[in-house]
Amino acid sequence: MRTPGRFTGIDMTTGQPSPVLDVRGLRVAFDAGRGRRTDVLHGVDLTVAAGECVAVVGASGAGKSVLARSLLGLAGEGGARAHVTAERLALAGRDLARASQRAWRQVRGRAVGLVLQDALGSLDPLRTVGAEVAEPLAVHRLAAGAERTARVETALADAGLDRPPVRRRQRSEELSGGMRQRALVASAIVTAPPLLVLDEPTTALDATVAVGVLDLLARLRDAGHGLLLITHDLGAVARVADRVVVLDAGRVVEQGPAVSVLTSPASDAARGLLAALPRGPKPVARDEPTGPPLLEGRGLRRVYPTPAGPIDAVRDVDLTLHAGESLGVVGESGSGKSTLARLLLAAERPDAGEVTLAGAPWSPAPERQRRGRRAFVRLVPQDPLGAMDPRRSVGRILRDAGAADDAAVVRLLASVRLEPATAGRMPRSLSGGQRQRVAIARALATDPGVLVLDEPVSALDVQVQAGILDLLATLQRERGLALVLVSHDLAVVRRTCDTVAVMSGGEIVERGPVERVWARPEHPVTRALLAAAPALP
Amino acid sequence: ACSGSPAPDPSSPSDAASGGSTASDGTDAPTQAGGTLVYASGDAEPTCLDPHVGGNYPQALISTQYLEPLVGRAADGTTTPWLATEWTVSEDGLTWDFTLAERTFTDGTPFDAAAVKANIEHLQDPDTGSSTGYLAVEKVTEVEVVDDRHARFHLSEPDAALLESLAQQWTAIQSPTGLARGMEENCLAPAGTGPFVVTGWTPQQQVDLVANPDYVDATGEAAPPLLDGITWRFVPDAATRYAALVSGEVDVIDNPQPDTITAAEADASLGIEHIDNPRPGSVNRIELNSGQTPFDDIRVREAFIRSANPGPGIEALFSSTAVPSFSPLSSVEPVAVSREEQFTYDLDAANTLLDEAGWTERDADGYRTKDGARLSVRFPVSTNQSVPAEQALFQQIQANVKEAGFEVVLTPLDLGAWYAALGAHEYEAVSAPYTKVGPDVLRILYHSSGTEPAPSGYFANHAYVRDAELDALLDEASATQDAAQRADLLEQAQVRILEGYYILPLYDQQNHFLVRGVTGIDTSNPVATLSFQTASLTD
Amino acid sequence: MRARLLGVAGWAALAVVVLLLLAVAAPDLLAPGDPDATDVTTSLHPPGWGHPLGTDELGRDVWTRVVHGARSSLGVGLVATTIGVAIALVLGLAAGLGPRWLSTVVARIVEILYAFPTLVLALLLVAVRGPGLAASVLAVGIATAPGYARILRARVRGVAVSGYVTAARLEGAGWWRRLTRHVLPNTLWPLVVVVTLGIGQAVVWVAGLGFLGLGALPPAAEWGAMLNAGRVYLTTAWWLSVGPGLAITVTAAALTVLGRALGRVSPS
Amino acid sequence: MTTTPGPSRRALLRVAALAGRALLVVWVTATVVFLALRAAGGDPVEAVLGGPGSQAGPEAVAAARAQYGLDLPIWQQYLLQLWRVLTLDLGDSYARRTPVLDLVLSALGPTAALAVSALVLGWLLALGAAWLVSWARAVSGRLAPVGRAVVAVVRGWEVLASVLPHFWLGAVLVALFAVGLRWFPATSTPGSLAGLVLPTVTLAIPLAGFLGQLLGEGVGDAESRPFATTARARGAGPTRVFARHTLRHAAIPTVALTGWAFGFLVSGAVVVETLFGRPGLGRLLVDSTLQRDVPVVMGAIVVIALVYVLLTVVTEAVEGLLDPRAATTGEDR
Ligand SMILES: Nc1ncnc2c1ncn2[C@@H]1O[C@H](COP(=O)(O)OP(=O)(O)OP(=O)(O)O)[C@@H](O)[C@H]1O
Ligand SMILES: Nc1ncnc2c1ncn2[C@@H]1O[C@H](COP(=O)(O)OP(=O)(O)OP(=O)(O)O)[C@@H](O)[C@H]1O
Ligand SMILES: [Mg+2]
Ligand SMILES: [Mg+2]
Ligand code: NI
Repeated sequence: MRTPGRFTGIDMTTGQPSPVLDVRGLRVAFDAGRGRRTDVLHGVDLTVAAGECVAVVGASGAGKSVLARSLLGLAGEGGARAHVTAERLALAGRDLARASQRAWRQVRGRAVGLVLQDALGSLDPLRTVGAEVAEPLAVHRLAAGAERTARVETALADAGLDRPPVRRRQRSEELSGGMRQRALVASAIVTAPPLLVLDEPTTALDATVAVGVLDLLARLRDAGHGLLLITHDLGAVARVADRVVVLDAGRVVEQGPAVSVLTSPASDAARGLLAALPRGPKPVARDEPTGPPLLEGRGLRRVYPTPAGPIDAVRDVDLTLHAGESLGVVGESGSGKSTLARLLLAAERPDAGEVTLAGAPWSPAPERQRRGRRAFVRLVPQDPLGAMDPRRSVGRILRDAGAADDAAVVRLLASVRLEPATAGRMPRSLSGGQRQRVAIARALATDPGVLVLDEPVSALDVQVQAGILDLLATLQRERGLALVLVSHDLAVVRRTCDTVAVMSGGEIVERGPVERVWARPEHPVTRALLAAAPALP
Repeated sequence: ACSGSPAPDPSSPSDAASGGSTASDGTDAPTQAGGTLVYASGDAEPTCLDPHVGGNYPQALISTQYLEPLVGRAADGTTTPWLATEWTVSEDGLTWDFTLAERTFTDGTPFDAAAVKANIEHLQDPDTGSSTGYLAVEKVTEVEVVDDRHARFHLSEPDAALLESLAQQWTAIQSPTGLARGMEENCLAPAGTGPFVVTGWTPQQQVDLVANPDYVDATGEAAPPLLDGITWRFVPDAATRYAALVSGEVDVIDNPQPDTITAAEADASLGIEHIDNPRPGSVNRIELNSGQTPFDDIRVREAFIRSANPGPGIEALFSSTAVPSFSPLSSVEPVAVSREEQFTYDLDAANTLLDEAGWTERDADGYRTKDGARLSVRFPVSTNQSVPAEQALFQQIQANVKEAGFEVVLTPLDLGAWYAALGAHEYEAVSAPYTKVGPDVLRILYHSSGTEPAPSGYFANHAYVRDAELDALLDEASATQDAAQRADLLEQAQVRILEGYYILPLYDQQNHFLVRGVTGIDTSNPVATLSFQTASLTD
Repeated sequence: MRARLLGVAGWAALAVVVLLLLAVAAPDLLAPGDPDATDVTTSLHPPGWGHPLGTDELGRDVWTRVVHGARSSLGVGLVATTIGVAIALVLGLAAGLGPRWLSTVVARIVEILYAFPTLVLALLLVAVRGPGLAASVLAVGIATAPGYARILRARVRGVAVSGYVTAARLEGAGWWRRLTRHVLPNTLWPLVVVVTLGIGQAVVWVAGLGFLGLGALPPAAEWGAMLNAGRVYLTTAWWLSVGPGLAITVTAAALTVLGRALGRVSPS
Repeated sequence: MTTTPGPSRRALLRVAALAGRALLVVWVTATVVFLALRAAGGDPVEAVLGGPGSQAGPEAVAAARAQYGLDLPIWQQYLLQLWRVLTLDLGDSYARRTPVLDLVLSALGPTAALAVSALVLGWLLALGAAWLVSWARAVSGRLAPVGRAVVAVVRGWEVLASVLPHFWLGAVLVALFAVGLRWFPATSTPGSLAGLVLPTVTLAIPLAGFLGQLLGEGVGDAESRPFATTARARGAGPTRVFARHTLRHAAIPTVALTGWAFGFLVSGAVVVETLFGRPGLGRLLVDSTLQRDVPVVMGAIVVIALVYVLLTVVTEAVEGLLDPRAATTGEDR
């Protein structure tokens, strides 16, 4: 790993090592029309020293992403105009609180690297990954020609991508979500900036890959970079962070060494987060399933054509689900989990095998015959925003989904802990966590017997997540709801599911009762996944 | 097919173009000799440079530069010698003897009686597709070659208008060698005896002409043009033409807008000279279709004419450039009869006439009706043949006759559709240009035979005049050999036309030119085109 | 709440459009005279008292004509655009939602329509049907259709495979419901911006055809025809083209701005 | 693995498909023109005989009819025309008696020069405007009002430009730059570069307004996407973000609509050619339609159709270059 070059973190006036980031009294407000403003950050103080990793945690909407962008002078990106003031905003010893655009530009990408929260869209889809990663080098004229290529490939390799010379020539859409996130990290570290700001850099990753990225961050930290890591994954915090800053409603409510904050939190916000962490097995074990299976798939296979030839996304999968049962599906990214979910929903026709619902043909039946039974089987898709008509309000979406009247809408919203006012909002104005909850409410609108959930809680902070998981458990107990839960968060699966299926390369490689699998994993993939699962102190 | 010598760059001022050769013949030119004159024409581009083919005014304009007719015409209407030096007619009017001048065509072919014979036969050959020239020599049955210098025309019936017909560019004489090349080639560069020679034609853009150094004028004198050549450009937009003249890109333009004529005359610093050269033959008029309702009733025709009141409109729209006319003939025709009193504005008279004619009711829009039918006048306007000022004048007339209860429906049409509308009699009023040298035009426009359509559907008598007495007058005038008697007959004929309220004369067929930095332009051509034989560029 | 989002420009545009609608509905309120009344004694008077926009060559009041021309001029734009959008809707929806072969057929139709520029269509139509606004409007309508169709098709395709249409299917919605509730609203809204742009352009195109003698019949006070007539007097009486010229540009600009504002305000 | 067609065979297939498309377009356009001119009033024989209103005698009419096959039954005339179009012989003009191909080809050059220069200038102006906007939007701090003003001005210019009628704009430009300042000639001939300036500008300004609005919309869209934020986070300035990222995204739909713009260019060319007295396809088309010169109209329209097909190929290629995604999805357009 290259050590930081020009920004050594030496304070010009004192000659003492100074923090790479020193923020005092950072305030950010957004225009809210009619000359009014909404304050998002109310005077945040924050320092990051060289070779230190500071984690920022907090509930969804606390202002973490705004904080990250403000550190690069990009607070107002993609929304209303931002008003940023700070007593001090020093990067690598240089105060930028009142800096010009030109000064900011010199700092960005060189003194500070940023990984945006929205990893899937943060690479220009029309340009090669190599061009994107090389951009900071080009902008700051740090390297050209063969040297630039070499540095790009080194960065890609450092970020944990295989075959950098090949990846360099691909475009982002040719990479899986996890790969894209790593490419983005590569573009932030290619200039070896003294400070790295990473906003949720592991959300799209399965546990194995996430561990790889966290290890990379640890190495960077050890090489002397200052890291500011924003995440709701407390396991990740435990793994790499030296210090933790807890942000609540735009204020720093607690900060201190990672171990002490995680073990003995002082603020209510931190305590709430920790208490809500999913831990241990499912509280109420279920009786052995009886009677005929509710949903059954036999010999399922799905082939997708790709430019590089057809691939089997799902291959020879058999699966049964009884009323009241909850089945967890885990596996690496790209192993076919979402595809399997779509097959179960009869959203796509399998290329081989068939799905039956309560003994009657389901996947082979024509759509017209399925229509009446669709209320019984519901999906919470992996991409909840994409599944909502951008021109219909939350209330109308829920009505479309089967909510009988406005009262039913309010009840549904309440069940996922959303305010009644949410009914009037448009999907795009919701935060990631709110969208996921609307998607769940929508699936519950018709009192289904089978619920297939594809990564339903990935964007939720742990408190909300716990509430949702409780709701599902209750429904299961009281109404015999059958669940298929696709997730990369093993703790969530363990807490919610009775049985688990582990997928790899389109096949189910291992299945069994959750506790048995956790205790005695048989397949190497299962072992790797469990080993990578974050452990909290 | 339409290749030619590379065109000089017409965007540069003309006096800078073309080699700077000076007068080499020793004549003492008062102005700078040589140079290429740029003429910008707003008329439609000819489809053939041989005016025998088809035969329209644009062809006459350009062919004046390279073709000459057998005879010319003086301002008083008398015929003057040109390629023919003398002529005599037999007692019965059926045999004409022409003595021909000594000339050589620009392609080297000598001009002689055989050439004249070839030209008349060319005009009469159906394959030529001649229409104007064909009509002009319709009565010639044969041209007899007496000797090189003498040609004898045999006619099927007497034709008092023969000389006038032969004075037109559409019957101008071309080299028989040139004609023998076939139409396709001859159309590109007809060879004549004129002061210039066609050297190239870039379609939609320009025709290039160079001086004929061996030119001999009508008096028999060697008279090579002072100019080196002419660039004859086609610039359809009037505003652009004027702009090009003002900015010095072109030296002469035709068909200027009336307001630009006034502007140019008012501002001496522009150095623009105005040439007003009204066309001979017919006047510019609105013809009322007397062949069908409502204008089959003379009272309705008179009411329309009495209420039209075009005078103030002409004054406002054309300023001084057009003078109201009250005659069926152009003011340049010596026999023209003008009767202003018949056209005075009298709305009360018009209303009385219409009441008498039974158009007594008025509908909600204020138009008169009779038996539920509106007093409606369809007026197709040929956009190709009518300048904006004239179209505005029609709108003025439309507004004026509305007072009397006429509804006028103006429909601008392209030429094809316009003729189609006329052919189908879908009009009550129309304004159609017609250029012919001499008062014989009356016979074409108002003789009842003119209501019979040609095979193409065209008929010249748009007013649909079918008056046996008028026919007799016109026939007699055509047959008579005596000039005074002919004039008398034609005057009687004009009075009949005017008193029948068939037409509303407007003004002479407008033929204006604006000129900048050119002197010596000859305007005496019988069809009122310009000749640049004696012209030279100043400054 | 949404109105606030219109912004100053949006409000100004709205005001212009309201004024235009007033001119369409009750022109006599704004200009009580007869637009066709000639008076050669006042021909070509520059703007001044009594004639805010001057008079034309026949002494007609330009302001009165501009106001009374709103009806036919706006009508021209609206009708032409409606024709274009209607054709485009059929083509675009068929191509976007139909089977692959239909999409190919539509692609060919669009290609053929493209190969007939506005003017060619207008010329042919005028040749067949005779001159007048109808032919020009129809020509402009047909000529703009392929452009709209192309935008629509791309959009329809995107929407048809979108997650929310799939979600609606998984919720048991039939194809009609999916079409009317999701596909159409999501494809048509983005078209609003383009369409408002198109109305102004249509007015201009019909005016351009008028230049070639294929436009409105005299003495109709149609802006394009007026502008064309005024162009001749550009150097001697500039005000003849200023009135209708301003009317066309202000209308087009207002519609465009309004379209943009609506596009922003529209839930998207 | 099955064998995929080799590159040469694939290229051959593509060329064949393209030729099929071109043929289809040509066939339909030729048919429509034939039918329309048939349905239109006016006898084509008049074109032969010196324009409508000719007073040619019956023999002349008969001779002309026979010479141009106008005495044949309609369907035979149609097939004859089609055959001529297919063999690119196109026959002789009724009115001018010269081969149509010569007429059309000699008119094609000047129009192509005009259209291409207008297209280039239109694109340049649109690009300039889009760049100016993206630059002005990035201005912050004390100069922010200036930036907003620039954005408003550019947007205003685009709206205005896109609704300027050619005939009026051309006349104004002539009054200003030919009569007033005398910088450029008022008339235009194909040989002269100076003469090309005003016609080009006349055509380009409305086009620039149209393209600029499309482009601006696209750039604005792309600027709010996360990859643009990421690019700025790397220190890229507005110009770089514009040139390397947002422009390309915005250009894809704009290029796709250049075919539309082409149709408007051809129509605009007629006006401009008439206005500036410049030879060209547009003017030829108008003149010969008015004369009912069927072979020339047919020839001109077929050439326009072919040029359009060519343009489609070019725009598709450009789109492919701009958007590598199109190549992999193989979407049929
Ligand atoms: N550009 C903007 N314009 C207006 N409001 C904004 C903008 N960006 C963020 N906000 C608001 O600021 C608040 C904080 O948002 P932020 O994205 O920082 O939350 P977060 O802590 O990152 O949450 P999450 O964990 O869900 O990502 C939210 O209420 C959001 O709506
Ligand atoms: N519509 C499609 N077209 C082509 N390939 C597809 C399609 N959908 C999925 N695939 C491919 O099928 C494989 C399985 O994808 P799937 O979405 O089921 O993975 P996943 O297990 O849900 O992964 P993740 O955890 O990242 O969501 C992947 O290789 C993916 O690229
Ligand atoms: Mg965030
Ligand atoms: Mg998935
Ligand atoms: Ni509101």
